[in-house]
Amino acid sequence: NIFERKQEAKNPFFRVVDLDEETEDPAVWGKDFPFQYDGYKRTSEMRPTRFGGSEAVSRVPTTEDPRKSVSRSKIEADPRLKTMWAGYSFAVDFRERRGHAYMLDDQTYTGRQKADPPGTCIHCHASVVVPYRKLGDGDLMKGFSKMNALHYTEARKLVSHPVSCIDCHDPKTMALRVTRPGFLEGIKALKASQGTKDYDPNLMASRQEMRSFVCGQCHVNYYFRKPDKRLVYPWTKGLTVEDAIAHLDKDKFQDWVHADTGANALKARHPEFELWNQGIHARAGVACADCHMPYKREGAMKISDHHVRSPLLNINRACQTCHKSPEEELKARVEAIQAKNERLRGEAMDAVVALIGDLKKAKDQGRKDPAFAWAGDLQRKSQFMVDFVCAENSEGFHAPQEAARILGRAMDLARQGQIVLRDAAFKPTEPLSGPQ
Amino acid sequence: NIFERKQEAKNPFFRVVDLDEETEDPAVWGKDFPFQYDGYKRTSEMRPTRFGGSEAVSRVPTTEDPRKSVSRSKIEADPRLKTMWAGYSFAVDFRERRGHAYMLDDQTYTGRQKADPPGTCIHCHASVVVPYRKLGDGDLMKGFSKMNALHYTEARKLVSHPVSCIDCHDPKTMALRVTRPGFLEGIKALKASQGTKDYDPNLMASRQEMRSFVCGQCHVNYYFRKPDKRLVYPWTKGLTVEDAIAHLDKDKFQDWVHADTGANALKARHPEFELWNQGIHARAGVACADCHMPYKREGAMKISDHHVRSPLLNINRACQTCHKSPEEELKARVEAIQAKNERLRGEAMDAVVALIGDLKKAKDQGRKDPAFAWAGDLQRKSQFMVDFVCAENSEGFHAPQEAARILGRAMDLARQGQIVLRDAAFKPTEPLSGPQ
Amino acid sequence: MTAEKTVLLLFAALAGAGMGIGTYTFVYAKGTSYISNDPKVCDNCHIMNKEYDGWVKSTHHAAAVCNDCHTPHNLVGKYETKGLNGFWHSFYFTTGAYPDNIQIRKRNRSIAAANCRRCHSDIVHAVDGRYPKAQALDCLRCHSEVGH
Ligand code: HEC
Ligand code: HEC
Ligand code: HEC
Ligand code: HEC
Ligand code: HEC
Ligand code: HEC
Ligand code: HEC
Ligand code: HEC
Ligand code: HEC
Ligand code: HEC
Ligand code: HEC
Ligand code: HEC
Ligand code: HEC
Ligand code: HEC
Ligand SMILES: [Ca+2]
Ligand SMILES: [Ca+2]
Repeated sequence: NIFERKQEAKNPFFRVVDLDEETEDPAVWGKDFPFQYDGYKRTSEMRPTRFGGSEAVSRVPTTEDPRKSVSRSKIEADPRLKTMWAGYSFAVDFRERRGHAYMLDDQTYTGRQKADPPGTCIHCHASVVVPYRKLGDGDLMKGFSKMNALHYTEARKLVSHPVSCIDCHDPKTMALRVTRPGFLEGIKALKASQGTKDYDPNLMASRQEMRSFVCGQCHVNYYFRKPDKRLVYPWTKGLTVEDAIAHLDKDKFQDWVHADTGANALKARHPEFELWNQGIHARAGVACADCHMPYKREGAMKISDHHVRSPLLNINRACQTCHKSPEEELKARVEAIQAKNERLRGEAMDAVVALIGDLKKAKDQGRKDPAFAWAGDLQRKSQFMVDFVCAENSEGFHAPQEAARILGRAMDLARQGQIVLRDAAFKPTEPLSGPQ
Repeated sequence: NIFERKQEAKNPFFRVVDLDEETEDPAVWGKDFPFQYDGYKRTSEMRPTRFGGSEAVSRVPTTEDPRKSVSRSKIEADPRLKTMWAGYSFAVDFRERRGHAYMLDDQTYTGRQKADPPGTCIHCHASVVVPYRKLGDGDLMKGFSKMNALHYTEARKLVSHPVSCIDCHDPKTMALRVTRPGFLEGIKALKASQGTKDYDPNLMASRQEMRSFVCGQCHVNYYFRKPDKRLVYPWTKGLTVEDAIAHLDKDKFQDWVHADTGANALKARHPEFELWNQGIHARAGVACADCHMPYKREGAMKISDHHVRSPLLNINRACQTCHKSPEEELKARVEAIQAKNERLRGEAMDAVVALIGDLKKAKDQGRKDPAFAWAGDLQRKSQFMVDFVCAENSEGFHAPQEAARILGRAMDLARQGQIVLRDAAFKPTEPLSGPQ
Repeated sequence: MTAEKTVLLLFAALAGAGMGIGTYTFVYAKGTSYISNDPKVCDNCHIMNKEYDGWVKSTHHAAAVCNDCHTPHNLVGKYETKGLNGFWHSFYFTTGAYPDNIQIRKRNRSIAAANCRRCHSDIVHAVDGRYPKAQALDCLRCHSEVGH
């Protein structure tokens, strides 16, 4: 192929070291690709936007937690979250996300460590390609299964870096690749449900798809399947919030039993990939990397900005190639969408919190009747829906209509829970389908 | 202004008749502007799209109603609407809108004529500039007031054409103008609430604004203020659905008393202008005329397509000036938004219908307590919200996020009404604020 | 496509008779110089005004003329494309059978995309990358408006 040969001939990067499947340390890759490495390191910078970015909160390092800064606490900013998560580790510590440079430390020192999480967690917070292979005697999938079986503290010793070059790139060709078992299995199940058998993104995805799939390795909603604590992306029915609930109901899964109400509760986690998928940008073929890793000029070449961050800190490159409006206007458009989402999100959370209050009272009164159970199931569902939008990190931007739709449905179901609690003859529009 | 002078210099239209403020008949204008007149006449064509356009249903003309075709009935397609409007003329006859050519006939022969509507109705269904002036001895505003005081059947005799050239154009310069008292007063009140005094669009609006204002003359939500039946656009607080409710609450207005529940109900009407205003296109300065009257090549000239219709019947001209995607893809994008909206709208309507069912039972039981009143007020509000989106004619496209937000709020309030009916101790999040 | 083929046959016949409308327009639109590189040639058709005006104000005004982007850069391809496009443009122009918002065809789009690399390969070869299926970056996804 002429194109490929030409490309090879004029590879602009002067390879000074040989990279292979053993090269874990990004600094070594950085010798061959200094500009990408520079950007990568800058993910440690913290700058807030109105709803995103990140703001450093200084703290005094201790031996238990040596971090000099953390990001803002979300549960202190909105105590309704503590009500929603009563009895679960998220009610103890939950903060705003920040740059990739922090992912390993933030996981190691989160207050949620008190819950003794499994080694499975590491999947998305460290460079795991080399460690998984080592642990699995050369077999990545085997290593994954083995690490899942460890306690976090043990697994932690096997990894050394936040997500790194080798996790997204083939060291020989630098082509993008997906290395995460969770994503490989999840997308396979999704495609199977759509009629495509044995889907393998590394062989079958277009390059443009890969520019989102590498992020979808981690920025997705997940659960730890029981009893093996395997990391699963609940995509067998599709990617919408209803599809996730249907999957989890079928698997009779709950993350925890709600402390106030006894409901079999679910936790939604950062479904950026799923929500983006419902939006107009995904439909128009715009990938995560287009906005979060836009091209950047460095000397005589263009490279992908590996300083992954809020696009609102980089509007010119991230948005203006496609949208010719002024920066201020583009920012204002995003913020208008986000402000609407924030307000509705608050109203939806009020509905869920009201249902939880009612259920708590009923539980204290010793109720165990079918109506009570149904109301608990509606808590499970409506709370998961609100959480789906809260946990998603774009404050609605990735798919404004869909986020509003989800919040609307959440209010509908939470209020129906309140009705059925008061009137056993009332038939909610959603069947009781979660585990009992 | 250089631009204008250039335009004048090369005015491509050869004027064969002199137009003035007395020239009511569009056919006469058509002698000077044959292409625009041709388009104007073609608004009698009927072609459906998936959610819009219009489909002809043939009928046998009678002396009472000589129409050969009507458009599809909306209340037969979705009988929940009859429940929502029980006791109001809309439950008798309500159809899909169709082209401008039909506006006068469809109003003259609608089943809603049984309610003996006032002459006020004519404001948006006929060419009124000449008739208003005639009736007001040269004063348009006075003529408007006088016609409002007549019965429809009398007023009808004073008009002869659907909306016509003189309603939107200055006959000398052909510049756009706003002639509708309802809009002039409405926009003035709106601007006053935002700090601009004595706003007059004909003096102060930009040309691009006028390209939407001429449509906003009629494609808006309105009510007939009591006791004078003056046509008012409830914009004193702003253009959102909550703003409209706040205005109507303050005016202690109701359209009718709901037959099943006794609630002081409100009817929302075609708020295209208001919903568009909340969307990304309005924010980006895209006017109604850009999509519904796009430029069109006629020989060596470019003219505005006066065949006002669904842009989905005209995608190349209406959308592809700005969006380079293929026609089929653009259509699919719109339909994806609309399908989501349709589904959520159904769910919201179910919530309102459920509340109506509960209220009816309570009323039949003779309830008159404060909780019953509050639930009725929540019917008033939630029903108006759902109606706001149902009555809007783009099936959510003009502002997808806002439409979904409104429907979500509607479900929240309707379900709260059901709760308070069952539990007088429950405090809904919205105060009882409508008339009692 | 089939309509185009029918028309093509028709025109082949007319051209044979030496009096096609295409030829007429070709001359009328000063088409003898269609083969030149002067953008004014394209602008002979008012239909091309929008692009011409855009090009005059564009970053590429001093860098590339229409043909730099819209014809392939090997001699045969160039005149083949010009011939084809010239014929069709004349045909559509004369019959008026073209959309108000002209859409670039697939073939012409990939010609334009290839031309970006002709001038900018140095700056983009870092991001072009090497993929199993040689999936080249689509420049026009982000830069469709550079020419006009
Ligand atoms: C069209 C551009 C665009 C695309 C495509 C896109 N995003 Fe975003 N993303 C944004 C914007 C804008 C924000 C809001 C940033 C803010 O509020 O500061 C955001 C926010 C985020 C955040 C939170 C960032 C922060 O500063 O806290 C994450 C994480 C994220 N996106 C991940 C993704 C992933 C993963 C994908 C693909 C599945 C994706 N995005 C696709 C534009 C985009
Ligand atoms: C191996 C897992 C993993 C992969 C792969 C990954 N991320 Fe992340 N990302 C994270 C984690 C974990 C965090 C939160 C780190 C923290 O808060 O300490 C994060 C944070 C972010 C943030 C927030 C930055 C801020 O300032 O708030 C953005 C934006 C983001 N990621 C986008 C992306 C994009 C785009 C991609 C793909 C090009 C991607 N991520 C790939 C795990 C991953
Ligand atoms: C499927 C991928 C994935 C898995 C598995 C995962 N995380 Fe994360 N984690 C992320 C991403 C992506 C972010 C950044 C987005 C966000 O914060 O919402 C994040 C953020 C965090 C943060 C910073 C924000 C916060 O929540 O305070 C902590 C701490 C964290 N994870 C801990 C954990 C722990 C503990 C586990 C295991 C129980 C775990 N993670 C498992 C992907 C994952
Ligand atoms: C979270 C995923 C991720 C990580 C981690 C990552 N990259 Fe990339 N990288 C990308 C994406 C996405 C592209 C764009 C690839 C494309 O479009 O084909 C890219 C492209 C590149 C390219 C091709 C040229 C360019 O800039 O587009 C090089 C070289 C590169 N990365 C080097 C590195 C190095 C060195 C590291 C570690 C310091 C690294 N990458 C870490 C996602 C990542
Ligand atoms: C590679 C192209 C591309 C990039 C990069 C891109 N967009 Fe878009 N954007 C689109 C397309 C395509 C649409 C759909 C409308 C259209 O066809 O023009 C769209 C739609 C939008 C909309 C309206 C949709 C809605 O959800 O209301 C907003 C707002 C928007 N983009 C903002 C942004 C911002 C902010 C960024 C940068 C963070 C960005 N876009 C980056 C191509 C892009
Ligand atoms: C960006 C383009 C755009 C703008 C701007 C716009 N519309 Fe629309 N409008 C649409 C589309 C698309 C539909 C859906 C048509 C369909 O479903 O067939 C629609 C539907 C309608 C309908 C129903 C048409 C039918 O076929 O039944 C009316 C009436 C309408 N719009 C009026 C307005 C008014 C008044 C404004 C300005 C206040 C406006 N529109 C602004 C694109 C637009
Ligand atoms: C004088 C009042 C008035 C004005 C001004 C007006 N309309 Fe209408 N419009 C109507 C009425 C009434 C109907 C419904 C007619 C019927 O169903 O018989 C209608 C119908 C429509 C339809 C539906 C066509 C179909 O096929 O379903 C569209 C689209 C529309 N108008 C757009 C516009 C636009 C755009 C403007 C401004 C350029 C505008 N209208 C100005 C009163 C008006
Ligand atoms: C403020 C402007 C306005 C006023 C006042 C108004 N209309 Fe309309 N009417 C419209 C517009 C715009 C449409 C097209 C949009 C639609 O049908 O939703 C319409 C559509 C209609 C239709 C066709 C669709 C249907 O509803 O069956 C009828 C019939 C009608 N109006 C009757 C009336 C009657 C009777 C009155 C007075 C009681 C009235 N109109 C007052 C603007 C108005
Ligand atoms: C519902 C409003 C409306 C009606 C009724 C209407 N027009 Fe227009 N007309 C417009 C709009 C909007 C424009 C665009 C004006 C602009 O951009 O300045 C326009 C533009 C024109 C122009 C300027 C050239 C062009 O095509 O842009 C002429 C001439 C014209 N109309 C003639 C007529 C004639 C003749 C009639 C009656 C047969 C008529 N109009 C009825 C709204 C209307
Ligand atoms: C005069 C310019 C213009 C016209 C005409 C126009 N649009 Fe847009 N459209 C925009 C702009 C600007 C945005 C916002 C995103 C951006 O900046 O590109 C947008 C956004 C969109 C979006 C994404 C926003 C959303 O609500 O999800 C869709 C879909 C869309 N347009 C469809 C259409 C269709 C269909 C038509 C024709 C009926 C149309 N547009 C006509 C300029 C236009
Ligand atoms: C004889 C009049 C005329 C001349 C001279 C002319 N064009 Fe065109 N051009 C047209 C017409 C008519 C169309 C629309 C054809 C269609 O797409 O239906 C068109 C379409 C195009 C298209 C998009 C359609 C496609 O086939 O991809 C391109 C690109 C283009 N012209 C470039 C040029 C260039 C470059 C020149 C000068 C070398 C030029 N044109 C000279 C009349 C002309
Ligand atoms: C720098 C490169 C470049 C130059 C110079 C250039 N064009 Fe283009 N042209 C393009 C690209 C790229 C497209 C496709 C745009 C798209 O996909 O939306 C295009 C599309 C077109 C089209 C199709 C309609 C459209 O706007 O998409 C026409 C017609 C056209 N060009 C004519 C011309 C004419 C005439 C000139 C000289 C005055 C010219 N071009 C100069 C790159 C160029
Ligand atoms: C004949 C050579 C030539 C061709 C063909 C060409 N360019 Fe360029 N381009 C240039 C030169 C020279 C400049 C520098 C112009 C300047 O900065 O004044 C430039 C500047 C640019 C820029 C930076 C300025 C801007 O507008 O943002 C971009 C991006 C670009 N070109 C993209 C493209 C794309 C995409 C294509 C193909 C559709 C293309 N070029 C075709 C020569 C060319
Ligand atoms: C995903 C979006 C995207 C794609 C695809 C893309 N570019 Fe770019 N391009 C950009 C961005 C963003 C910049 C601005 C970089 C900066 O300002 O640092 C840019 C800058 C450029 C520049 C100007 C650099 C300068 O500052 O002078 C050229 C030339 C260019 N691109 C050519 C191309 C060519 C050729 C292709 C196809 C091989 C291409 N681009 C594909 C987004 C893109
Ligand atoms: Ca952040
Ligand atoms: Ca219609």
